This record gives sequence, C-alpha cells and structure tokens, in this order.
Amino acid sequence: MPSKVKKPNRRNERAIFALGNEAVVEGALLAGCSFFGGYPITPSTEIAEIMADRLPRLDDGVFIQMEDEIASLGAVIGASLAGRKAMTATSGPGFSLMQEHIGYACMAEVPLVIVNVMRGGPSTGLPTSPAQGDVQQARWGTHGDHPIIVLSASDVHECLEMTVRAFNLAEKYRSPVILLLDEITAHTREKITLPEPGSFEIFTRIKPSMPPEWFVPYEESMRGVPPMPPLGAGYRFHVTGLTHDVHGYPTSRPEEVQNLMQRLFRKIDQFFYDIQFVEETACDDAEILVIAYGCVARSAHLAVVQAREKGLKAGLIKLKTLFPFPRPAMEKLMQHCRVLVVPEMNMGQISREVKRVNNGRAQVRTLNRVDGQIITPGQILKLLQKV
Amino acid sequence: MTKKKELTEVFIYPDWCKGCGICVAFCPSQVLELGPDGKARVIKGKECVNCGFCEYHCPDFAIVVKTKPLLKNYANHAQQGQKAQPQK
Amino acid sequence: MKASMELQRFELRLSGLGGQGILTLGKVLGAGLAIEEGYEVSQTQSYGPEARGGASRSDLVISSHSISYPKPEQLDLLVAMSQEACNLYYRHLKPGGLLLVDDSLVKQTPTNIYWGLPFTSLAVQKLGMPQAANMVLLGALAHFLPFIQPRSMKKSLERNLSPRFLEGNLKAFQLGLTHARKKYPDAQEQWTFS
Amino acid sequence: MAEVTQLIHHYLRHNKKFPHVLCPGCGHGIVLGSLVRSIHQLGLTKDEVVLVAGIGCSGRIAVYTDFNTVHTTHGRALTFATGIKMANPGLKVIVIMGDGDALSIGGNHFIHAARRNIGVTALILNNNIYGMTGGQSSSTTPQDSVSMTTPFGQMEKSFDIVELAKAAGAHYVARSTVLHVKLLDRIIVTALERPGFNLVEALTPCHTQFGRKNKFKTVVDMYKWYKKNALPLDALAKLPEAQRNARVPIGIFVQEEAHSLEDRYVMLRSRLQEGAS
Repeated sequence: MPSKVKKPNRRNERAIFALGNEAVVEGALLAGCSFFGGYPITPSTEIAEIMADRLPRLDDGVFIQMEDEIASLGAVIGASLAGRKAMTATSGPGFSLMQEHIGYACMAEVPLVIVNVMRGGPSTGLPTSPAQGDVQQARWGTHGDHPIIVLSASDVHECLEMTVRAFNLAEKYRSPVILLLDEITAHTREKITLPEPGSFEIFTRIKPSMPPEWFVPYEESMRGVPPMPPLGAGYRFHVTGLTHDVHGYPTSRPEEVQNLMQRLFRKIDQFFYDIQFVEETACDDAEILVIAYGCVARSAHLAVVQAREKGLKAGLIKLKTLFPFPRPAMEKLMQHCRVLVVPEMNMGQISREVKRVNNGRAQVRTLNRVDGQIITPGQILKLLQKV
Repeated sequence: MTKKKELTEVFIYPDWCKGCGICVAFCPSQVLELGPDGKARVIKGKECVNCGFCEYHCPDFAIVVKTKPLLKNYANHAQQGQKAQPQK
Repeated sequence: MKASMELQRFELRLSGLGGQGILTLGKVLGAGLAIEEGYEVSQTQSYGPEARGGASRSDLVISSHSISYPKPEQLDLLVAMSQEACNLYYRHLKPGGLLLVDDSLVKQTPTNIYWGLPFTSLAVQKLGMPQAANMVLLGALAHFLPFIQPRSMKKSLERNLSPRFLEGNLKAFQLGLTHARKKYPDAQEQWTFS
Repeated sequence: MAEVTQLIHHYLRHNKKFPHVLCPGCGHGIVLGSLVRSIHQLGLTKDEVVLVAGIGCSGRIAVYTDFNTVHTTHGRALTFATGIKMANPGLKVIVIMGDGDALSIGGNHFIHAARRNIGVTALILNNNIYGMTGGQSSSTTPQDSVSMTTPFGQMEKSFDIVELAKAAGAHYVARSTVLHVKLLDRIIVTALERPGFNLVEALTPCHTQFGRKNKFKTVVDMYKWYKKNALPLDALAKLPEAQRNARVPIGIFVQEEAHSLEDRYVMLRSRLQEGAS
C-alpha cells in the first residue's frame, strides 16, 4: 500500500486549473489590459474566446473580432494610442500578416502586446502541432532596423507571469512586446494561483506633465522613452509611421533620421538589465549547459535532472527573454562550461544567438526537431551523454 | 450672400498659390488671371460679386475674399499682397 | 475514506473517439486533482481535426512535486473508450501499467490483465444518456485510482460543468463508482508506485 | 468670405510649411477646406477630433491640420480608427483615405467597417489613380482609361464606391465632387453629426497622374468635366434614361438610422453588469 502523507496543500481560493491560453488572459487582465482585437486562429483562439467573455464584463473592457490579423493589430494600435493597454493574440500565418503593423508600432512607439502561439510552419503548416519556428521572425519579421522585445513562457504559470511582464515592458519602453508561446504551453492545463492584486508590479505608461503648448512628442531625453498622452487629452500631435522629427512631423533630414533610429535602439538597449529574464538550474558547476525556452525547456529540465543523477555535470538556462538576447546574463553563466546544447523545435534559430554570444569559446551542439512533436527529455539526455 | 459689387476685395497669398487656374477659369466676373509668374492675381477687383467660389475652391487656401468691414483687420496682409502682386 | 498520498509522477491517458467527452473528462479530472486534491497536474490533449470525430485523447501527468516535462512518457494507466485507441496506445503503457477499457466497445484487449466496465452501455441502459459515459468513467476512476476521493471529483463536477447537467452527471458518476466497487473491490491493491 | 479662409488657417498647423505638398489644382486641398469648415460649423473642438489617414496623397493631408492626427499604414486607416473609436467613443474619428487606399489594399477593412457600423466618418478622396506612386491604375480607374500600369487601357471594371458601401450595409452614403463644394460641406456635416459608419466619397481630380494621360489638357478641364457630368440625384432622375449612364450621380444615396457598434457595446456592457448585480 502506498505511504500515507499529508495533503500537498490546502485548497486555495485563488487557484485555478487553467490552459496556458487562459493564463495569458488572466495575466493580461491583471496587468490592466482593457482592449483585445483579434482574429481566430489555432492554437491561439482560446485567448480571443476567453477575452470575448471577460472584457465586456469590465467597466471599460473592449473585445472586438476584426476581419483579419492585419486589422486586429491596427485596432490594437489605435486603442493603445487612445490610451488603452491593448493586446492581440495569434499564431503563425496571422503573425506573418501582422508584421507591417509591428514595424509601425516600433516606429510610432506604441505600447502593445502580441501573443504568438507558435505552430508548425511555414505557411499553413501544422496548425495543431507545436513548433518554435517564429523566433527570428519575431525579432526581424518586420522590415527595417528596429528594436523589439520578445519574451517566451514554458508553463502555465509563466504564461501568466510573462504576460504581466510583457505589458509592463511595453508600457515602460513604449514598444511592442511579443510573447512567444507554443502549442504545448498554450494547450497544457495546470494549476496556477492568481496573485493578489497589489502583490506584483504593474507599470503604466508615463503621460506628459507639462502644459500642451510645451509638449514635444518625441523629445530626446536621458531615458529615451518620451511620455505618451492619449488621443483627445489636449496634447495634439502627429503620429506617423514615417521617420519623424521630435515634433512627430515626417522628415528625411539625415541627422533627424539618425537621431530617431538611435534613440529607438538606445531606449531598449540601455535598459538591458531590466529586460533580461533567464532562469538557471544547476548552473554553478555545470560543464554542459542546456539552453532552452518554451516547452522544450521543460523537457530539458527533466533531462538535466536525469543527467545529474547519472553523474553528468549538466545545467540548464531557461530563456524567458529571447530578444534583446540576454547576452550579459548568458556570458556570466557560460564562462566555465565546455559544451552548450541548444535544443529547439526549429532548424536552429536561438542557436544562432548562442553561437554569437559564445563566440567560439565552448562547443555548441544543436538538437533540432521540426516534425511537430516535442523534443523529449530522452533525446536531450542522449545528447548530453554523448558530449 | 451679397452679390453687390465693390463691397469686397480679393486677396491672394502668392506664396501659397500654385497657379492651378481654377479660380481664374470659374470666376463669374473674370476678376482673376494668371500672371507672368504663373500665379493668380486680381485684375478686375471691382467686378467681384462675392460669390466665394475662388476662396472655397482654392486647394491651397491662398485666396481670401474680404468684405469691406473686415478690410481694416487685413491691412497688413493687403499691403504684402500688393507688394508682391502689383495690380495694374 | 482514502487519504492523499505522495505521488512521484503518475501518467494517465484518457482515449477514445471524438464526441465521447474525453476532453471534458480530462478537464474535470485534472481540475479535481489539482484544485480539490492539491496535486500538481499537467493536462494536455490532442486538438484539431482529431477533436471533431476520429481519435481523441487527453493526457494527465499527476505528481506531488512540480512537473517538468508535461507530456506522459510511459503510461501508468491507459483508459481506452474505443478499440482503435486501445490498439494504438497500449504500447505506451509502462511495464506493469494498467489498462481500463469500456468493454461494451473494446472487444479485443491486447492483454488478459485489464479492468473492463461497460461505461457506454451503462450510460445508455441506466440513464438513457450515451453522452454521460464519460462521467460514468469518472466515477469508476474515483474508485480505481487510490489518490482520488469521490468527494473531490463531485466538487470538480460542480465547479466545471454547467449546473443544468449537474444532476445527470452526478447520477452517472455514482453509477460508475458503484459498479467499479462491485466488480473490482480490491482494485486499489494492484498498484505499485515507483 | 474672408472669415471662411481665416478659420481654415486657424485649424492648420502653424509650424508646418505651406503650401502643402499636393500638386497644383489637386482637389484634395478643397476637401480639406470643406472638412475644416464642417468641423467648425459643428463646433467641435480640436482636441476631440481625431483625423486618421492612410497612405498616399490623401494620407499627407492629416499632418497639416491641428487635430489629433494619425498617419497609418497603407489601406489600414479604418482599422486604426476602429480601435480608437472603440477605446474612446467620445472622440470624433474621421478617416481620410484615397481610392487605392480604401478599396484596393483596404477593401476588406472598408466593407467590414461599413458592416459593423463603427462610428467613424470615412472620407474617400477618389481620384481614380495611385497618385503618390506615380500614376498606376487603382480599383476605381475607369475601364479603358490609361495609367502607368494599364498603358493599353484598363481592362478591368472599376468599383463604384457608393454601390459598394450600400451593399456592405453602410447607413449613410453620399458623394460629391470637389467642384460642388457646398454639397460637399453639407454631406460632410451630416456625416459628422450621425452615429455609426458614414461614407462620403469626394471625387477629386488628379491631373498630374490621371488627367494628362486621359485627354484632359489642364486640371481645369477636369473640373469642367465635373461641372458637365456630375449631376445631383434629382436632376439625374429628370434626364432621359439613355443619357443617365454617362453621368455621375452626386448627393445622398442612403440615410438610415441604426445603432453604432460602440453604442451597442455600451448596451451590452450595462446588460452584463445588471445581470451580475
């Protein structure tokens, strides 16, 4: 007979058994999201469905289903300009359609959150199977040089946590923030405990604090992030996707263009330490480091535990920030390791970044799987034993 | 709207005029013409019937038709306009 | 009454056909274990075309500790509500893993060591609701699995399903529980936990 | 008259350089004047007006006016406007689009904005051509006319914006030319006053890219063409049927009452909150 022990914990009134997609909604609502514009697409659809039920019950919540993903992100940008914390959720093909507006949001510095539940691709690909093929697209999908923040989550609790973070970063840096999930993370049900409101940080964009006549919408500042008034509050200015001067008017004068572009990068780069989230497991004495994100990080965790049981000095770095690639944190952890193992469900997208940061010091081994199946702990363990 | 002549005066901001010729073509009293610089100018100001067509249809907001009581307010503009656009 | 017990990693698959309510069952069972019993549970399921006819499955990993890999690797228990599912997933059982089938639908089992109860025909004959077979099954599971208390599952039913169907669902649950207790009174003794 | 232009000057951005970038004789400026007069007539404040523009010649208009202005992506102005209006229904949202903008790349958004009756006024400046990119054919380029991408004449049929808006369910559909500026003022004022989606099509000549290639010697000839061919609906009805086809009807085509989407949303919200309490 099994041994009898005490119950693991008592029933908690704030505990729910939720899908990853549900946790995203909970996180968004906790962060103050009051606008969702979206278009159904597997495997992100539950986010829209739950938002459609929850938002109209709030005093100011708005849910709108648009005619496509382009329109969805357009509406989200509009709502954000009007002062709302706004988001959309999509998957592969829809994310591709959104790229132009992601660039617009970067250029016009519109805070918003895009959740992309990655599925197999390219094209229609594998709608109901997981993949991690949109990592570099999230970084470089829209045209032109631009900074962007890309986060990822690997379990249901992290879906909630990273959604809150995504909103905070979007509002703080006036930037679109992309949260990459995968089909497995989004469609796994787990128990999460909703945090008490007030027990975690919620950041809301800073509004101008001077009279409208003195307001310069894109003024240079130390922080690099100009204050942002909502439309209709008396601060009339021009919002455009064209390169613009500090007043928001289109310009093609080289020095003004250069200043704008440099500020856009600087405002995110100089706050690196506020943006990078990595989670380490058994890294202190590790000679072999596994670097993983999303659902694969969970396989990797089990593999690392099993490897340790077999006497291998293995460790795991779980990336929760993918871009800007958390270089400072990674360099610190990677100092003494011999081999870096990068398992991903694509043909090698984060491994490029790892190789770049590693700069030839340690051996980098990739483990790629693109058949719509999760990389199993066994696969990773086998590789760990081989190296 | 009054149709009486001589109660109005037509002013043009030459800087803003692009010389499209709409005002010239449609003015019922042929008050305007395109000058040698390609910009509209007033030639028969006294014929103006204050229909407002030129002002409403100027795509560049370069024409102002002033009724007499308002003229004083525009003395400065008027002088500038005449300097750049001497009437014959 | 059974007491809560320590679980390392218990892997359970519910499988059958689309329309049998496998996904709902997985959700209710998972919520009951996670919220009412306090275990860590990772529940995943097959989506897409499979969810609308054809094969359907819902996987649960249950543990007293946090779960890293969310998918089952070697099943401790396979529940098969169709012959197809039984054939397909039997090989995923770990050595010593147990098989529970709806023996009104699964006519051939790959092994002679299994538990069989006619969930669907019970639902049809006793309740007149074939769609309640999944709740009959849930009642049976509350007996077969030593870490489930029927009371928690009933609570989970209340919380997760429409109140309109609650009465019928509870009846089905009780039906499954009673039949499982009668036919396999010592089922819980068969478990060996790693 | 002077007060009219003076007030337009008041609504322009004084720190922008004038004259604007549009070609001589381009009707877009006339529409802008008409819009400003309408806004003034309704007594709207600069702060409550949001002018959303697309890409193209029409897209450049917004920047010159001293409202809240948003210059969006090509064809998507209505989507931005939808988000703005839903987020803050107190704003008066006006969308300025060109014909290529609204009906080619943005055709989908156009019909859906009309269908969902979102409370914005859509002003389509129809010059039958892509002006800014150098005169390529758009979905409203008339059949057989010449453009940079239809050097042998447009083979496809063109969209009738009014008919399209009617079919998509718009509750207010009106059309004028920039020559009929009094009518244009009137229909824009009505559009701005009404809830829901209101469509105003303004026919505006593009001589640089369209007229020159299609037998109009000067831009004035294009205005003269409007004078001859654009007929108010009642005048058109008096014409013998055989002559009607060649003419362009102007006036108000549809005017019906219906709740706008944002109003319906408010109703839904209060219904849900009543149910909850």
